[in-house]
Amino acid sequence: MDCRVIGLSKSLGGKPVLDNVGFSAGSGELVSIIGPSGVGKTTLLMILAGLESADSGAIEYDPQPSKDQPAILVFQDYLLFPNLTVFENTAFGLRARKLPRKEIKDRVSHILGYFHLQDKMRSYPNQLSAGQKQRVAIARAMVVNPGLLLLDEPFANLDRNLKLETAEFIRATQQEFGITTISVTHDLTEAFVMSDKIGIMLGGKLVQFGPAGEVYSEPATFEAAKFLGPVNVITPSLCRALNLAEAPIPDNCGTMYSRPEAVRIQADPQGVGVISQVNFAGHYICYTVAVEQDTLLVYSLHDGYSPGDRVDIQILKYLTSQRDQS
Amino acid sequence: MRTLIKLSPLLIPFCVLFLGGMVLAVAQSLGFFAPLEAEGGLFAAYSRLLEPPFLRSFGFSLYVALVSALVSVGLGSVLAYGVWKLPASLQKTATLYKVPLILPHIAVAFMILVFWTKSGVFASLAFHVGLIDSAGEFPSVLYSGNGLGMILAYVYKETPFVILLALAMLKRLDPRLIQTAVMFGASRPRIFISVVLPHLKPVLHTTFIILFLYSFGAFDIPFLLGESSPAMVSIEAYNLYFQRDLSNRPAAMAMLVVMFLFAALFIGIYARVVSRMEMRERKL
Amino acid sequence: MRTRGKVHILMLVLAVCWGLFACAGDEEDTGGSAQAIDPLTAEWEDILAQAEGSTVTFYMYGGWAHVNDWIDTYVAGELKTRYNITLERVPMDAAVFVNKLLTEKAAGQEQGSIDMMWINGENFRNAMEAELLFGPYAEKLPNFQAYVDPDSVAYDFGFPTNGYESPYGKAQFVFEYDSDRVENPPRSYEELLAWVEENPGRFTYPQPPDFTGSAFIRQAFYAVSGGHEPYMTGFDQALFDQGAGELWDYLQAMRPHLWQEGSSYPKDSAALDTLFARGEVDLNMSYHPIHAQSKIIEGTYPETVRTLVMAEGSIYNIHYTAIAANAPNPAGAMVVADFLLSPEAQLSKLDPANWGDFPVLDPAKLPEDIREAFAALDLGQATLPVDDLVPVAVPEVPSDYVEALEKGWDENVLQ
Amino acid sequence: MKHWLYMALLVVLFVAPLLALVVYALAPGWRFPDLWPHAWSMRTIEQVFMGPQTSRIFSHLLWSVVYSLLTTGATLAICLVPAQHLARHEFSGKRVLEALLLAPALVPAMTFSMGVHFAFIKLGLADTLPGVVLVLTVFSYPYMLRALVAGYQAFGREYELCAANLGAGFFQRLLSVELPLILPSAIAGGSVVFLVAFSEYFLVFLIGGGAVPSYTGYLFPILNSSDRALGSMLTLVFLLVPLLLFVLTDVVVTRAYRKRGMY
Repeated sequence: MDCRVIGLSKSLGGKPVLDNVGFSAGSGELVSIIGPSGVGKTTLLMILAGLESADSGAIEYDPQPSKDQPAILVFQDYLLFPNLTVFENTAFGLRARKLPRKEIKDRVSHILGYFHLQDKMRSYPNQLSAGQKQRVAIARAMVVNPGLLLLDEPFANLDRNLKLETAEFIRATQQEFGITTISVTHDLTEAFVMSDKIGIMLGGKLVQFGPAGEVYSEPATFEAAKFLGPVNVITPSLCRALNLAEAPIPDNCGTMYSRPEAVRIQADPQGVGVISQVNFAGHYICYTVAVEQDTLLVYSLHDGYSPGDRVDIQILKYLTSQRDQS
Repeated sequence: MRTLIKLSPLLIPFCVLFLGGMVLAVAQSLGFFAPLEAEGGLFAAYSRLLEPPFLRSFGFSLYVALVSALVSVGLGSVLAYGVWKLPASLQKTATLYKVPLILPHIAVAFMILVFWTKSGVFASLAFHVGLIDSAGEFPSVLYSGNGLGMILAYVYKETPFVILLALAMLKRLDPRLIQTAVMFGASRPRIFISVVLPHLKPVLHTTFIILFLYSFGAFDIPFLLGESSPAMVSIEAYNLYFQRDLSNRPAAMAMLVVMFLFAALFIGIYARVVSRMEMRERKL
Repeated sequence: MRTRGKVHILMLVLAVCWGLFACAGDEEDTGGSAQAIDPLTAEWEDILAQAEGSTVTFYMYGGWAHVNDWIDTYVAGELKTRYNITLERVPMDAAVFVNKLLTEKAAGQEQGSIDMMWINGENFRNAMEAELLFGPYAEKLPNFQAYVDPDSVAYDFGFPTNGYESPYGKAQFVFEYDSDRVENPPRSYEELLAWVEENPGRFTYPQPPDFTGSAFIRQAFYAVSGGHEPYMTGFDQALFDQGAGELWDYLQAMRPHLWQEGSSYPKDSAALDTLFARGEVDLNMSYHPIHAQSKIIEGTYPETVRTLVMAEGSIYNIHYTAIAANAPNPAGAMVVADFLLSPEAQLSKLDPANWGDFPVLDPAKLPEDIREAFAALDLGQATLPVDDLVPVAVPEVPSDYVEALEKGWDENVLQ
Repeated sequence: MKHWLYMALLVVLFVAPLLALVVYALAPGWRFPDLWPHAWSMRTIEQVFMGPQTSRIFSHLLWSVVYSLLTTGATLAICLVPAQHLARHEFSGKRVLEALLLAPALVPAMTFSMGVHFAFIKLGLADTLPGVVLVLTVFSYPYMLRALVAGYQAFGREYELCAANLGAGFFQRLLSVELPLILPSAIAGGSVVFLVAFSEYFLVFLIGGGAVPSYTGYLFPILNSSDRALGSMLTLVFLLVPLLLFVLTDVVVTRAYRKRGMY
């Protein structure tokens, strides 16, 4: 199913939560809308699912969702009905469609088998782990053969190590069933891992929308870049200190910056930078380097520096973005 | 509009029966619908209420309600804290405290009779311990004009209610707060006063209002344990309505209306005082 | 649209509930067909036929367990087998149900819920004046015609009965004491005051307007103001003020030495019975001469309890049943009232094991065998012989005095 | 040890008085100054369970159960939709309205009931079962309302939306989602309403006028009489009903919900 969102706006209690949001998800694509909590992402999904209406704007579906090909929303916290078994939860949508008993049983058994849940059929939701609940929720959605799958914060209640696994699982499932999927989340890594396209939503606005890699490497605005990860702003004083005369001069309203992993340091007693802080961050080391009055954040795999060491600094990649007007 | 429709299943019986009942009560107190022609103007019945016997009844009702609600709330919150501190294995058994909750008020009054009359269980106990030599020496707990019998009955019936509500609130108290207080060397009463009570405060306020107003206006317990003079207002009204001749009807209804007005006023004032106190605390 | 649907469903549910309620309510009305004949003019056979299979509600004081038992078992059972009438006893104080009738009348309710009631003189007069009663019916009752001397039941508390109530039992006021605990009980009102002063806290009386408590102050009223004769001719304010003044003095003198120093009184005679049974007071009183014996049989009183009457006189009265003007089943109520007057019922009622209430039948009118059965009944050692009771018997005061005394007691003694 | 002492205190305070009733019921002759009765008797058991009053006692009990259950059902019926609305929607004057709606449980019940008595007589509702149920409903619905509002607040609106999104119609939403979710709250509120209705004396006495039998109405004169043994026994019988009912709901409903982690 194709889905085009055009100029969607909505206010709740006088506050705009969606401001002229537009994007499209092609058939079989997985689109993630990322953004900090409480920026109207859930409202967007509710509108897409037809559970709420927008103040203005339109959504074009092709084909239009119907009972045979609905848009199904998997809520945050999964919202399994606590009084129903896994089997009954999964069968819920089929019962609503008044399918014959036998067919319901077959389809539910099949989908639960696919999700490795067949031994949990008689269990109640409170007897499942978070990951299992998630799978039941997705199974419950998939069993009604949705044309559009909407996922609200699919990683919110999962352990760190389960998140990535789940992202891969969602990706695999979505590919297998070929279902257009729109997910909203604030878990960046997982979103990048599983998505075809990413949209960044800040303050009710969709500030950028595009293929996953492009969004990360070429943020549309400085705020979007900052949301995606730490940045080092390259100020004019830093340019002079680093002797970056040939560096591109930013426009009057643009900002030049670099990601911490795009900065390289090398021990040099004559270097302009002084290591001021060393933080061990697991699979990399996070150095804070002072350059005259500026500081730079540097991610490095090399762990040989101590505070006070002088280093030479090389910036491998610059990014330039407009500042958000607002 | 949608709100009105949605709430109508409740609003209709509320308005028709409750408010309607109130209006009828007021009307009867003013002399309408009375079986006999009312004499002496609209508010004749109310002027009767200014006489000392009614004022004494009113004061007595206030006193009984106040003492029984205060004691119940105090005792109940302490006992609830005790139950809360019990290990999980005993928590279930501790629900025995709920027994008086399922007893009707009249049965509680009866139990007070069984225990506290001059020839009751406690009198027998006192006799065997050697405190008294005959039933007559046992102190007059009941019918002595100080309302003690009714207060005992209310406390017995209402303390479990306080425990119930306070326990529900305590379930949300982080036990680490207590541990922290212990770590800083606070004594047990200190902990209760500065950690447990503030946490319980909102629910204790509500409970106090409920219990106070119930004891103030209820009929069942005073009917069995009440004293001749002064009597509780509810009993006075009942006697006037049912036991005396018909010219007293408006006065009986007027008593009930005054009782209601007092209750409404009390809720309003109490809520305001409490919220003001809380504001001041927040400023501090 | 969705919400509208929900509201409709709810309306439907409510409607169904109402329907159920209404049905349940209909089943309540058992005497609905009473309008078929007028029981006041109909033949007794027609009344019997009308009453057949119906339910009669009998409102009466509910504090005497043995009386309740007698009504619920003997009376209800006999009525069922003889007339197929179901008797529903409802415990309620006379003042309360008369008030209920008044409220019903004020609200214009044509068919109430009370068929029959055990009423006392004061409330009878109130009910008569407010036209709450059905009648005259008493003289239509076959057993009334056969066994009752109409002159003996012409007045109730000085108020003419006019056939609006039928007699039911006879009682006389007695005091009770435990001969084990009290060797020399007071035998006159003068002695009583002295005895109370000597034994502080060991005497009290039920708070008027309780029936027994009210009778106690009436007796004291006679005793301290020179006997009953002056009051028999109707209410006289000057006479009352004079006599009542002496009564208040008497009761005030007694008050500080009463149980609880007179600050509280037992709510009713049942409460006083309890105090006496538990030994908290040493003297008890009852309007039923055989009451003590019944209590002994029941196991509540020790065997050593005896009764006595005061030298100044002891009030006797006849108690009556009446039928409500808005009774749903007056025919059934008449049949019940008639049955209560039957020699069998009166004999059963006299038995201390049942109730111990004196019969209202005229011995001269009774057949020989029944008269002997009455005479043969053992009233127990706690009961005074009739020869002791009859000489001191004095009639009830007209009911105007009763109300004045009860009100005066509130103002002069209680407050 | 300390804990056991505390348990003992609770038992002495709240359960021991009941044991005294048991002793009294089985020993009518227990009196001052005996600490323990000299003789035991089966009299009250015979009176209550095998005596001439047995059928009356149990028919009164049954009536009480019937009108209490009807009251519980009626409060549920009138509170369900309003509770949902109050829990999920904001509107002006909500706080005042909520306070007003809780008033019948707070202010003295005598005032409105004696006022309404007059109207009930006119309407033919006095002395009838519907009249009694109506008055008890108005008196006790605030407990149900409180419980249901709390219940609806606890699980939010999402379940309903989720069910709607999966295609469920009104009845499927009501029967398999909403009612099961609200049932624990309804049981909690219903237990209170049942207890209030079942133990109420005055309102039933006033509106029922004796024509609607009630166990409290039967019990009252006996508690007030000198036969304390019978009073004790009947009080114990009274306790049986709520106990039985609570055990029953515990076994049938609560267990099922506990298994699902919902209670």
